[in-house]
Amino acid sequence: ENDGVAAMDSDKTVKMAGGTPGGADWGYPAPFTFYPRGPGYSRMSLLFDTLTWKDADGVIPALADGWTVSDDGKTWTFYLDRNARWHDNELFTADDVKFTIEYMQDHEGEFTWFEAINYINDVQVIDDYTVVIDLNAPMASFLVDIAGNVPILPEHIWCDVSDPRTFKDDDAVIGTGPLKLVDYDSAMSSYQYEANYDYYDGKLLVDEFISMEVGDAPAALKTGDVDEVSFWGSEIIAVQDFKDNHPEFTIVTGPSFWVLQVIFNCDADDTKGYPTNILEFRQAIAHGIDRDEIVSQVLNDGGIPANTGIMHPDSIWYNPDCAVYEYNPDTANDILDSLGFTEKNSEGIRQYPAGAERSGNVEFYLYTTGKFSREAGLIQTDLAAIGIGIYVSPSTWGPIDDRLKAGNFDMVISGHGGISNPQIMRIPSWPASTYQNSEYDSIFTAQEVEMDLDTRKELVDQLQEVVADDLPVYTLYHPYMWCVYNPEVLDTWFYTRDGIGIGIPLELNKLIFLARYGDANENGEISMQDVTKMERMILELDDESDMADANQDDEINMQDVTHIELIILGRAPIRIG
Amino acid sequence: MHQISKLAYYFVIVLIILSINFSLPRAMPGDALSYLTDPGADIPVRMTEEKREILLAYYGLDKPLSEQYITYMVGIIRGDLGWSIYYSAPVLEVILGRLKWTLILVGTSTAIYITLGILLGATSAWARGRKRDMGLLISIISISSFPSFFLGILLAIIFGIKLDIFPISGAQTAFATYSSPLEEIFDILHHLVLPAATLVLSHIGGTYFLMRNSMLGVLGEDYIMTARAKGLSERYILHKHALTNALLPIVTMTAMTVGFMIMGTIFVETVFAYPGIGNLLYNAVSYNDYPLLQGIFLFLTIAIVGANFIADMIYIRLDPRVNHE
Amino acid sequence: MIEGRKILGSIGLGILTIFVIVAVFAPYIAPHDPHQMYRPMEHPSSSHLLGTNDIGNDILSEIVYGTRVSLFIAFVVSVISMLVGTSLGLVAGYFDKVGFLIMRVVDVVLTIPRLPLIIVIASFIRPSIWNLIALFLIFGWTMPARIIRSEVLTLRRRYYIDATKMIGGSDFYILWRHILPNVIPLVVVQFIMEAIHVILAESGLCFLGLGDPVAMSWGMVFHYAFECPIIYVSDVWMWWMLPPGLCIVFTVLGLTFVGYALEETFNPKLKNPFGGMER
Amino acid sequence: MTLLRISDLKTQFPTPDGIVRAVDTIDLSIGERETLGLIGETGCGKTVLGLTLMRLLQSSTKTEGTIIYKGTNLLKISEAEMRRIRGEEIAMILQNPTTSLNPVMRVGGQIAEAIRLHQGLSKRDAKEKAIEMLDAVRIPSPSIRVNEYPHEFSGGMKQRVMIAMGLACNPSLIIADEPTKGLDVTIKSQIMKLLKEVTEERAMLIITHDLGVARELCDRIALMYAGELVEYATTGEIFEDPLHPYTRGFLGSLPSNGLVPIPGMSPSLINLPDGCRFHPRCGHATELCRRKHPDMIEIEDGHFVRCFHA
Amino acid sequence: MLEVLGLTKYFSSGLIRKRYLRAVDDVSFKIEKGKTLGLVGESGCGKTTIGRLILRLTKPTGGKVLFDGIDLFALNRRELLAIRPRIQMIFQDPDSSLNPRMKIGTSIAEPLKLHGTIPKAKRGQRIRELIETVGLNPEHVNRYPYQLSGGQNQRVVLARILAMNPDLIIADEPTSSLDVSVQAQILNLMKDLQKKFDHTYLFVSHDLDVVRIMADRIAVMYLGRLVEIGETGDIYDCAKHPYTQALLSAATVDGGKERIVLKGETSSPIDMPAGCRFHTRCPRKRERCTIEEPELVEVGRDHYVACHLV
Ligand SMILES: Nc1ncnc2c1ncn2[C@@H]1O[C@H](COP(=O)(O)OP(=O)(O)OP(=O)(O)O)[C@@H](O)[C@H]1O
Ligand SMILES: Nc1ncnc2c1ncn2[C@@H]1O[C@H](COP(=O)(O)OP(=O)(O)OP(=O)(O)O)[C@@H](O)[C@H]1O
Ligand SMILES: [Mg+2]
Ligand SMILES: [Mg+2]
Repeated sequence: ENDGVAAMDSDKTVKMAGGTPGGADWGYPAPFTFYPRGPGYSRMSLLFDTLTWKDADGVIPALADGWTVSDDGKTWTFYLDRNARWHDNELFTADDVKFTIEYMQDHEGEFTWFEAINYINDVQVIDDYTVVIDLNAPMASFLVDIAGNVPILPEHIWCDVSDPRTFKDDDAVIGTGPLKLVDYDSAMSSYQYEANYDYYDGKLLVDEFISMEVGDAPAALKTGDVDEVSFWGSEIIAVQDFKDNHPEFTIVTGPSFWVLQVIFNCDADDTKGYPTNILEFRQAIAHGIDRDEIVSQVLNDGGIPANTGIMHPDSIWYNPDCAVYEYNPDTANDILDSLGFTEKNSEGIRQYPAGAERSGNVEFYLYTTGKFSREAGLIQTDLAAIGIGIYVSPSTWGPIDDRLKAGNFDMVISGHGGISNPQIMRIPSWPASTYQNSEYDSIFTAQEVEMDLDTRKELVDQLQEVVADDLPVYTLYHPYMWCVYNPEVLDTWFYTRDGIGIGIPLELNKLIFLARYGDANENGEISMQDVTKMERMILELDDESDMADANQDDEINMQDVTHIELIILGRAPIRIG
Repeated sequence: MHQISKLAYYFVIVLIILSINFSLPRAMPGDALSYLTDPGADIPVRMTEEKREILLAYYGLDKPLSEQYITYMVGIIRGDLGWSIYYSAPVLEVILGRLKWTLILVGTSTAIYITLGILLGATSAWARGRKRDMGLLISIISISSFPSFFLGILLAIIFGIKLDIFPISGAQTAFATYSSPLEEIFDILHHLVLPAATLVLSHIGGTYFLMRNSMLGVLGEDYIMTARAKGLSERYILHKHALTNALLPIVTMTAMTVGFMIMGTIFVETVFAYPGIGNLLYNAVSYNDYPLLQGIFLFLTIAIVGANFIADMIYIRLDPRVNHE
Repeated sequence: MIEGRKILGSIGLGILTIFVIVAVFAPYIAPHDPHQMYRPMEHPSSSHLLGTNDIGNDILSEIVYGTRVSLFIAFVVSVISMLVGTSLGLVAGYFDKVGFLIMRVVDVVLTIPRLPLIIVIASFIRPSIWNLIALFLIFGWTMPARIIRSEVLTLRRRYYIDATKMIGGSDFYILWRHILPNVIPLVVVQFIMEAIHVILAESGLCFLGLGDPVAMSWGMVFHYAFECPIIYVSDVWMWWMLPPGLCIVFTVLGLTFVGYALEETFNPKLKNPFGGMER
Repeated sequence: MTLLRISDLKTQFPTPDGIVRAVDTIDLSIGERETLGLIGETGCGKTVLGLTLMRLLQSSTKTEGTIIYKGTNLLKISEAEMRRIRGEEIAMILQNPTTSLNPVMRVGGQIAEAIRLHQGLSKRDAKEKAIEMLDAVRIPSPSIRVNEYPHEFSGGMKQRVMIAMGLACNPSLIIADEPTKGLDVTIKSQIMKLLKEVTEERAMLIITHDLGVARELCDRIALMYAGELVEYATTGEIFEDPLHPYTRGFLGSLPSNGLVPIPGMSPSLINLPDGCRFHPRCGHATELCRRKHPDMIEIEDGHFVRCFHA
Repeated sequence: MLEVLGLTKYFSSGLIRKRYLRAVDDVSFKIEKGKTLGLVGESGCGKTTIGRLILRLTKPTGGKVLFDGIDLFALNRRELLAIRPRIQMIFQDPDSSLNPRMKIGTSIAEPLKLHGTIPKAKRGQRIRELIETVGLNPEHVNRYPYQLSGGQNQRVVLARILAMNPDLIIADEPTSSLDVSVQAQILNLMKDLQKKFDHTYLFVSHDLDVVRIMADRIAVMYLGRLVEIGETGDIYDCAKHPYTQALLSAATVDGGKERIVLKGETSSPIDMPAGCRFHTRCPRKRERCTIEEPELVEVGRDHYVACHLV
């Protein structure tokens, strides 16, 4: 009964390094004012819940306890959590959901990661805790891209807000989330949250959470200034240092869902696309690039050579059978020879064949942001060996973006995240903007509306194969991420399956702050014991093996727990996947 | 009349710079929204053309340049610097948020380095050619040879990491609870020591050399000899006669370097993660945030022109000759 | 005093000579090809005196080659700035009307916040050496032009200028034969000032990540070192960050010493601190 | 009564090119209320002599001999005691009034500071005194002028201010270095008139190379050549009966005396000729003059000459 | 030879509200060939400006200068270049009349080189001649100006000027920074040269004694205007203008006469007093003087005075 007092006594604060120097400020964590980047979203998502959410294994219920979808895939019915309350103690109801979707429609584009116009037809409130969302067309990724992405706003606050991007009152951060905002300082790049002890979906493991800027993250972690720091790709050097010299810290590895790729100009118009619009030419380049060397030297083995079909190997969408281009300069040379690029100048650079669109040396600019100039340097060396001259031209993103949009380039090195979600492969917003293939487009459209997971996966597999074969881009590597933390402060850090929200690969998932009801033995972890203990407790079952795997995916995981919860609450959940 | 033409001159300068401020970011490749698709360490925003247009219209960036220019100028006159796209906040608010810390950092270190530079420069000139002068001269030349970021990192490693006596990041302990305002001030000062020391050390050379030279020039003047001939003490001569005259060029130089000083903190801010204007500019550049860029430039221009104006005023006070041409 | 000046001057010259030799003979001095990759993050050893960096380049060789880049940029910018600045300063000082115009341009350029503008432009243009050079040149000419102009203004009042006019010397002749030789000392001092400025500014830009990543200057080596996540928490900084940093420091130091010695020699005002009689 | 007696005074500057013997073995005395003129060509050491008396030369200077002022040897006393003497007992009016006034300090303040220091007057009284002094040197509306800055004064008026500053503490001896240099003829007349009044009450050493000034103001005149005195006598005797060839040459080269120049030029103070320093330019030079350095000899009562043939 | 008619020069200052400084105001005089006109007056009265105007180193505001009947102000660039060698000027300060970074020989050779009248091979010969003419040693050729004394430098200047074979030499206080003995040397040299080459001199000075010796005629200026002009003898013996009289009384070395000490200082040429410009200082000022500006009137043979009282 004096839980609160106990919590106060042992006030537990978790501090996290918020980002690189000069970059730990991600905006006021209200839904329309955070800076539209992953860390901004994740800081907002601590305050605002979505209908669904993801844990280490996939989609789980959040504000919606359960849901059904109509056979045509257009009508979704959500059964909402009856215990959820706003931070100001108002009740959360289906009206809030309807309001949110309509508000987003009224303010199209201002919540940058959600396009209401194209998808949503109508929202109806059935009763206080049931809401129906009608779509224009079936949407395979609905649970992730909309239900798991759009923060639900309290109607009683936002109904009067006309320009959400300027709305930064204290009220603007009132959500249903497990944490409440105490303070935010843009200049100091720091956020202070406190526990929402009344959270409807689990017990809080911490009393206070702080995200702050540090000068040097590893140093700050070692001195205890922060309790968690994350690293990326070549920063594995630091991870290694912790591994070797500081066993007191725990390290969790995660996929970044990020890929670095060479983008080719595939424009069929020779005046723009020649010679990179020749498939064999692109293949020769692919054979000519030593991706293993790039991974080992530039990334210090902090990643792996990429799937040529884009999707990340740790994602459920991964197609392991995509074409692979062995590093083999001889093959590359043979291809180029056969294409007629036979003559070489004194430096060994090939000449364009006579009568071709271009003449003279086969030389181009390789545009890239300064960050990837080292990869570009290695590619330069590799391609020189097969007689292709490269000038590396590093700059900031703006000019490159301009070039991509205008099709004014030969090759660009650029990367992007989100490769756990097939939607990223939409052309032309995906970097391969010059690539035109009607077959690809039709497969893409088909998978967008395919509600059957297996069929959709097949389609996505096909997409990947097309990309791997046609090489509008040649993928280089996927970096890994690491979260290094002090387990004595908080030991629940994990990487979200396919990333939080629409695929943000960060470790800052609000679930780390929660002991869900599933953690029956309160060891801070969801385990077999929890499930069985709970099941036995409630269902008074004896047979351990029977019910534990509630969703029968041969694994004990969070979904099982919530599944059971739902059974207990008397509402049968819909199977996911 | 002299003042009027001076004001007119400043006005023209400000106008030119404002126009440069306006046109420069727009002349640069990429637009204000390209940061949304920047391949960072997370997922890019999927940007369809419609969405792009909606956003451009939202920020008024779809209008013809001439109209944007007028809006910009009218805005400035009304004190409205626009809306920062990246920070999603009024530019003025964003700048003011950082200004406090920049002023604390720049203010304290400027005050220190100028005072110290003047004192050491005067000491050096007074002891010209003697051991003390040579010692000072060589140490200050050496310190001035360090790029400020290098100096900062060395200080951070030595005093922040190895000795662990000063914090190496931020301007204040994040969300610390203070028992008294004094404790808060102490905390702020504690965070200020290393960045301010870096700035002082890397800027002191300019003042020192100018003061030394200027002082040497003044000490060679006949009126110093006159003062000696009156039987005044060396100390009195140094203070009453030499210093005022030697300070004249310092005033001008300090004004001229104000802009440099404010921006020079960018290195120190980067090293010590200190929240200041320099860093803000860097972000504004990275995110192509036109309104913010413009705002920062405007602020800097005003600071520079203002400093020059103040310097002119001080100069008039210090040097009675300027009034008469 | 005179001794002090000479000693400092020679020390400065010595330092600069060493760096110039390193730059010129970089291929013979560097123990490895700076692009060759070995095992990353190696500590100093006999085969890699300063270890290797995060991608396995030999740090010492990078620094040796970096000397070329850093000195080249500083040299080219200073030379061109001096040429342009001196010519404009001469013209501006000698011809009143043109001078007025040039000086207004200089005023504006000098009032524009220099560093931020460089940062803004640098982040948008391709950061190649030549672009960096062009960028520094935008501002580089102004100070010399202004200083030289004010010197020309005083020189112009000397009687020998009038005397040369009387014997039929053209304006060009006067500028070339009589005014230019008298501003040369100033030009030399300004040249050194500009070189110092460029070395520091270039390394600063590199530090902010706005340098040319293809041409490894000292600043770029430093930048990559600073980016390394364990630079503070391990000893890596001692062989990766310190050496390029010290190279910058020593070059600047050398230039300053030489500049100081020259200034003391040239500036008659400083010669006789107790003067008032001799002048 | 002798106020100041200089004997065997030497001042040397060590320089990289050699030792500059700017003042070499000078013997002189100035009586109370006597006005002594020190005449010589540019660079012969006049100013240095003046500064040596005030002990205002930089520390690297070597000074030998004695300067007895009212019984104390100025070269032996401490710097603090010397400071008391400067301004209060002996005042010096420096060569160039334009550069010798602090440009950023009010004229009144510059006069008053010495008064405050030496006479311990309050700020107010010192200012009153300064106004009095300005009035004494005939500066119109002195109570307004005290508050002005030097650049608001003309050349002649600045020279008056310098004189006022010198007179401020009522010193017994004033050393005036070229008080009329650079002044227009008509202004020069005004200043000379003023100086004449000043010399009536106190001793004065007037350094000049203007013989007109010397003749009008001085009781006695000393001629200096290459760091040493060559002739020293009453004004009348110098003009009517000059004994030293240099004096004669100097007088003869005056425009009013027919513009007969002395051939050659003065020697460098680093490389002084052997023997008589004037011998290379002297028409009467003999072998003796070339070999031996002549001593100052008293030809008549109070008329000293440094020449073998006088 | 040289005829100056109504020569006027106003310097303007200020961008918005222009202010004029009347440096030279309606000055007319003549110099005959082989003669010397002395121009005297206080500092800032416009003497140098007249010289520079004649040489066209300064742009005139009005008036005419006829040189051998040629209107100098009407010449174009080319014609001017052709005639310039015939008119030369010696400046006040010999040290700044020579480029400090040029050897003496190079400086003297410069006019020869620029005009190419003498073939390169013979230049050395000519330079030696010139050097001898002005009384320097050939060894001086390889020295720099700072290694010579002021008097020697002024000789170099003369040699340089002689190289041009000028007809008219404007000497702007050529000895004002030199010692009397050196001054005598230079003035004598100038006189000799005039005899030898039949030069015409415009001799500017503030020293009446010097002018008396050098000039055939004397012009006295006050604040940009001529106040008196006449034969040297006439001016000295019967000066008519009160200003000239004051100058004369101040100049003479042998005291004797009572000085006329003018009160006050010269007015500023910007805020010129109405009427006679001298009335503010004139001991004999009348009502009329404050209203009406006097014209030059002939009072004797070739003797003109601008004063209401004559
Ligand atoms: N500080 C010094 N160091 C070396 N030499 C000096 C110094 N001060 C003066 N001299 C030399 O001493 C000599 C005498 O100088 P001083 O100023 O006394 O001459 P002066 O007779 O006053 O000449 P003037 O009439 O030009 O004022 C000069 O040759 C000068 O160069
Ligand atoms: N270039 C100029 N611009 C403005 N005013 C000038 C200029 N040259 C001369 N003056 C002014 O013209 C007036 C006459 O000057 P000028 O030099 O002719 O006098 P001066 O009689 O030669 O005096 P001094 O005896 O001092 O040489 C002075 O008041 C001077 O300030
Ligand atoms: Mg002197
Ligand atoms: Mg003159």
